[in-house]
Amino acid sequence: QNTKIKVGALRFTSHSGSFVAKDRGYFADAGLDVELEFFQAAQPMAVAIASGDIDYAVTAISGGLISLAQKGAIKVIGGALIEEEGIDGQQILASDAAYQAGVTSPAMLDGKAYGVTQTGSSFHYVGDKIAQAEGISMSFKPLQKVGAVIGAIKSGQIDAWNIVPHIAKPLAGSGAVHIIGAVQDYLPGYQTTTVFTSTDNAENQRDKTEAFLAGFSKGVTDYNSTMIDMADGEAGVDEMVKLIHQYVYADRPFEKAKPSIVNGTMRINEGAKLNMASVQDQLEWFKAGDYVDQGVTIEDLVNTSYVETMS
Amino acid sequence: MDIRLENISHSYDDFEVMRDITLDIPDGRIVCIVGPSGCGKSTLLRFIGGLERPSQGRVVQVGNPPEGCLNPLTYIFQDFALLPWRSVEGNISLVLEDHGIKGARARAIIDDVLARTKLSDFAKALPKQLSGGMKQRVAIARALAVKPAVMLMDEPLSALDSQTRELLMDDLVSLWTRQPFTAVYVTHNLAEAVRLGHRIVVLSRRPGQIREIVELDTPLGEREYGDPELERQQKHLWQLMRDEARAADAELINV
Amino acid sequence: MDIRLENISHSYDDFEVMRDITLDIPDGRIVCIVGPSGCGKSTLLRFIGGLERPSQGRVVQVGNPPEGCLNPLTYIFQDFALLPWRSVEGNISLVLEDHGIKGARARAIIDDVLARTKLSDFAKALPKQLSGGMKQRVAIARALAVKPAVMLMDEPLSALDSQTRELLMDDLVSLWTRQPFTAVYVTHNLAEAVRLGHRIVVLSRRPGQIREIVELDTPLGEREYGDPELERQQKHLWQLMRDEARAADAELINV
Amino acid sequence: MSDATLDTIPATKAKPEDGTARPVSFRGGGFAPKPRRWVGLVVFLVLIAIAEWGTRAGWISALTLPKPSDVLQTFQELYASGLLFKHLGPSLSRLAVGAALGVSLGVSVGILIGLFSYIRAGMVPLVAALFPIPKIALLPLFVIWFGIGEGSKYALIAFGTFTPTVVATYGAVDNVDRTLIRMGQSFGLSWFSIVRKIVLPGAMPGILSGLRISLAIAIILLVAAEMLGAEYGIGAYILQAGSLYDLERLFAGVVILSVLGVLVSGAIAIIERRLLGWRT
Amino acid sequence: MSDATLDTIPATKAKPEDGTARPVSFRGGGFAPKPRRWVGLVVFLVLIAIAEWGTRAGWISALTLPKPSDVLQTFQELYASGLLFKHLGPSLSRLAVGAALGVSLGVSVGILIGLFSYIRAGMVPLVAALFPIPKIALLPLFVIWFGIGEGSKYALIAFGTFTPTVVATYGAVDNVDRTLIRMGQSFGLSWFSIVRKIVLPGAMPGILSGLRISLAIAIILLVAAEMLGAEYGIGAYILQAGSLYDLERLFAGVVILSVLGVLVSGAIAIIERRLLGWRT
Ligand SMILES: Nc1ncnc2c1ncn2[C@@H]1O[C@H](COP(=O)(O)OP(=O)(O)OP(=O)(O)O)[C@@H](O)[C@H]1O
Ligand SMILES: Nc1ncnc2c1ncn2[C@@H]1O[C@H](COP(=O)(O)OP(=O)(O)OP(=O)(O)O)[C@@H](O)[C@H]1O
Ligand SMILES: [Mg+2]
Ligand SMILES: [Mg+2]
Repeated sequence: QNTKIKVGALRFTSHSGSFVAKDRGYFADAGLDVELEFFQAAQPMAVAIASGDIDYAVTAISGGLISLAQKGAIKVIGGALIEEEGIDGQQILASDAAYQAGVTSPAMLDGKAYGVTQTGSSFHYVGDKIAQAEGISMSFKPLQKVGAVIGAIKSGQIDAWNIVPHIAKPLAGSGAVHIIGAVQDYLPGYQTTTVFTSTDNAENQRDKTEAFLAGFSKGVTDYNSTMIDMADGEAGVDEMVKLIHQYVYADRPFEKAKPSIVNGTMRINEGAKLNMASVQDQLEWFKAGDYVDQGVTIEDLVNTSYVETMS
Repeated sequence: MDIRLENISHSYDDFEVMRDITLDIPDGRIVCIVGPSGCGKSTLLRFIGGLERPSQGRVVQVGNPPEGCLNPLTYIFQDFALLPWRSVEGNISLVLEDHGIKGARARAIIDDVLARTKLSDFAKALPKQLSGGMKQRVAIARALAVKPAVMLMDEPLSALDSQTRELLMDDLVSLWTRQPFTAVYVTHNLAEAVRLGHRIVVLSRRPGQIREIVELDTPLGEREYGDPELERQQKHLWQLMRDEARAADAELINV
Repeated sequence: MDIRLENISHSYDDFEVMRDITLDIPDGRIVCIVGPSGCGKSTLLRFIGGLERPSQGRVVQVGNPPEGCLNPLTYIFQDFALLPWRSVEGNISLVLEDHGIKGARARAIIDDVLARTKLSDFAKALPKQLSGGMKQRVAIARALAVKPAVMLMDEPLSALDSQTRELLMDDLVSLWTRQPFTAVYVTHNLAEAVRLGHRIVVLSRRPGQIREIVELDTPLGEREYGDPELERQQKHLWQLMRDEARAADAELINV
Repeated sequence: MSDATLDTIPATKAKPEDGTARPVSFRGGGFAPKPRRWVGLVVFLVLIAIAEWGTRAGWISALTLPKPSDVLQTFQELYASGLLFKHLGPSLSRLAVGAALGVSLGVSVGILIGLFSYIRAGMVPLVAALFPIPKIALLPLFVIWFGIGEGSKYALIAFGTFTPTVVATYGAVDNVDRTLIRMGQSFGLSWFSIVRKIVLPGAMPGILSGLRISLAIAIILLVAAEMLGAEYGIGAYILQAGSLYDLERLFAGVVILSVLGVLVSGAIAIIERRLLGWRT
Repeated sequence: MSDATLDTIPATKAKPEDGTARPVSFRGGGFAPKPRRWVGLVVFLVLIAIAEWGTRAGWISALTLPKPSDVLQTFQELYASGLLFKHLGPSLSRLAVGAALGVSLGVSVGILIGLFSYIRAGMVPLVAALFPIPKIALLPLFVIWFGIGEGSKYALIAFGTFTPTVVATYGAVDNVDRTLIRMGQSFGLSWFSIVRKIVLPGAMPGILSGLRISLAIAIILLVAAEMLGAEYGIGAYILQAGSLYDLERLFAGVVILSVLGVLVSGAIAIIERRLLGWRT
């Protein structure tokens, strides 16, 4: 009898690791009976891990996540999406108005408005890092919902934003916004998303957690090799897109969904490797901004005993 | 100014309310209309005041309203129809404002009508502070303020208890004796009719038709509480109406 | 069963409503209580029915209620107090249900009281379909259903128009003649008092005190609409009350 | 119609010659709007036509409003794919369970508040303090308190419908005609009989009209509730469309909620006609 | 108090010997809750004390509820740092402007609906369809329509208060005593005089009681409005606290909104007492 677990996911391409592992039976092979729980936003996913409603999930590091980790509720156990040179990562966008006014690279964003979902969100982190690197200052507009940010940048009410490629590319294609840079130029090796679980799972249920990571990693490997390394050619891509289409853009016809899914391709860390340097940097940034308690340590946040770390 | 009703009939959709009513309301007299519930008394009064139009027939006014008359056909309602958010004087000034009468002129009129209705001490009171009898006095004062040619009264006393009713009848009689006014007075109450009416029109049950017109010759001032001649008239009217009233009362209302 | 009121006084906080009222209500007679507005008539009736407690004095019942009496002291209210969501028979069965009377026994009682109040055809009607007079008849039927020892009536006819009032007075008289009941009948209306009362208690203006008790010996069945002797009594009562009524009417109400 | 009175000539204005007879002038009518059913439909059609025209002609930008015809097509696709019912099913059951919980609890508490002094004194300020709390602010807490399953969705909707129902119910109990209650007491009815046979039916009109508002709020809260880990559901569908700035789907979802609201309000009207036929 | 009647003995039960005199038994009272002011305060204090005890003793986990004392401390810090007013200022001005817009528009439209048949027929279904639309679902659109500045915040609050105000207002106009209007006509008052002097004051009680609901909704919508690019504001403060899962600040913010709601409702009560002193 397989152990029943629940895995949280968003209907985004970046969660393909879990989709593939479930669909191709890798979780089952690892002795897990996985049920996917879908969320509309990343933040409730962290809370749901804390409340014990789900066991594992993948999301960006946010103030809320660190807060919950400090309360002893959750732990990061591995890495997922990462910015890697040579592969399309998160794009920096400028609104058409700003672009026409001469903002053609992030360096020209001085004094401009940068869209974020919340103060102390990962967007804020990225924007602030860009500003620091360029030695400029920007104002950050909290708009809560990705949709609201899209609306704001399309109508030129904010000047810039960063977002994953599967959203960035079609937006740029429509001509309403322009890509003016890539996040990886500023934050090489940025650990965009991490795998995390409850402290109880991480500390007391080692077998289960290892089994999950094993299954998940297999899914990630499949995904990377098919979509990025093109190991199985176009046919392989088609098959993979079909698999993902069951979970993402399910209500659109396949033809419409495919470009979006392909556009969204980003590398996910093999073996859920975790870039500790990036995590450490993010934690320091949150502390510096006073978005989280000053007493949080990297040990509160991460359990490094599961996966290989890089630094 | 006289009022003449010419062959008035009326139906609401298919619901016949009154049939062929012809009636004269001579200047300076009080005409009482009595009849069982639902026979169309209030409707008839609305026709006279121009608030509604009959299906057939017409209401005409013969002659001109007297000098200074602001609103020839003026109502006094059963439920007083005072604006609860205005004081006694505010309620009276309401009907003057639209005629451009303000300030000292309005003041003079208001003081005059309040004095005539013995309300001078209550000018600043709100309706909620007044008993029913006082409220109806305010309504009468308001009607007097526009110097009406004809007063149209729809059961003006029936919301009052019977003692207050007696008091107000006395007041109406003394108002009329000092300065006769024309009035159409709708009531259920035969005692009121014989006390105040120069002419009493008895309507039949719905569809309302004129059954009888009784003329009373005793001058208003001489009619007294419990006058035997009036009692006799009242008894006669009650015999006319009794069975119709019973039948009207036992009718189911469609709602 | 007699009722005796012993030295009843009452104040609401510092507001004195009545003072030292002592009164006997003998079995089988109708006692009318008249008095100007606000003199405490309704309050007194609430004391008799046990719905409120006087500050001083007490109400006692002397002797036992008759056999089969479900609710010795039974009210009939001015505004009928029918449940609008129950039909005529539902309103009557309401007061039987709590005594465990259901099914055929209830049916028999309901049919009996409806017949006595001439309502048999209206058993299924809702209150909204009935005229005021019919509604009060239903309330009377409901009161009869519990075989009361004493009926407590608070201006039962004052919400009705005067023609319906006449009709219902006749009905009450015929009910009483067939089977005499004890009643305390509060009213403003002196005509009602002299028509229905064996004993008429006149209260003064607030604080209510007994001013006079008038005994009427004419049997109820022989009192007629417009009876000269009754008119005389009525006139006498009116003279007693007139000034007090006027003063009571002109009082400002504190709200 | 109020419109009709504008042309009325006051009776005083005209001054005919002495002795002549002239009809009394009409000055009544108005201030009583009459139903004109088709106008509502026409307004909707005109608005939609304008939107269609504007989006087609381009003077309404595609960013501002989707083409109504595209929304319709999205709706058809949603229906054809069977997803419509997959979304509608969970939403309706959440609405039903959540609203049933909130309303039944609200009615009970409202009646207790209406009847007992101490409960009133204790609960009324509490309800007043709970009312202005935005439910979306509490979302993170709801996850901890009730989990991400159906529990938290029911709880959110129940919480949102609870407060307005309480307020409407105790208002309705306060408005029950006291003479009816005195009547019940005067016939020696027991306390429970009075509550069951007089207070409850008497408060029913007020409770039902409160239900209109509560249920509208329940529909509004559906979106907030489905922020919490909902896979299917109209709210989840709208949120997802919003996060992708997919206006066609956003509008299709909003139209569904709107229709749902109109249907619920119609259903209450029917219940009112059934249950409250005794009202004049 | 309703509580008092439970011990009443029906008058029929006791059967004294023949000829004896005994007092009539009392069976009235009750069903009229009396104010007991201090109870509300006690309930609040007890609830807070329990929360404090539980969080200190540990049987309420820190994830579930913050310590009330910590919330108080957060609040003090907020006050001491001057940030309280930095947050309160923009929120209050958004509330004021948004609610003023929505309410004044709502009252105007409501009155037009109350007076004119065609406007009624056209607008009522529209309002009914707008009511159940959740404002948060429209956030992305509001960004396009009204920008991310103050405009969209005003618009969202205005939109949220508009519909309930319209419904309350035309209900109130419908309930204005028609005999008063007929009275106005019978004295030859002009249409505008009737509307201004009779319809408007007569509808005022209904409009004000609708305002209670509208303003509570405005406060609730503050959080939604401040989702749109607000740096300061109680709503923004709550949202940020929520996303950082900082329960102390979340509760501090919620308490502020709750107090705001109670204050607004108190203010309306005062206005009612002033303006509607004429009611019995
Ligand atoms: N606007 C209306 N539409 C339809 N029917 C009406 C309307 N107004 C009155 N009626 C009906 O017309 C009949 C006569 O009404 P009206 O009010 O004139 O009677 P009434 O003699 O004044 O009765 P009451 O003595 O009860 O005041 C009644 O049956 C009433 O139901
Ligand atoms: N519950 C109460 N609290 C305070 N005052 C009251 C209460 N009930 C009655 N009153 C006052 O007591 C006085 C007597 O009231 P009651 O209703 O008994 O008079 P009434 O003689 O029946 O008057 P009416 O003829 O107008 O019916 C009135 O002034 C009234 O305002
Ligand atoms: Mg009438
Ligand atoms: Mg009374």
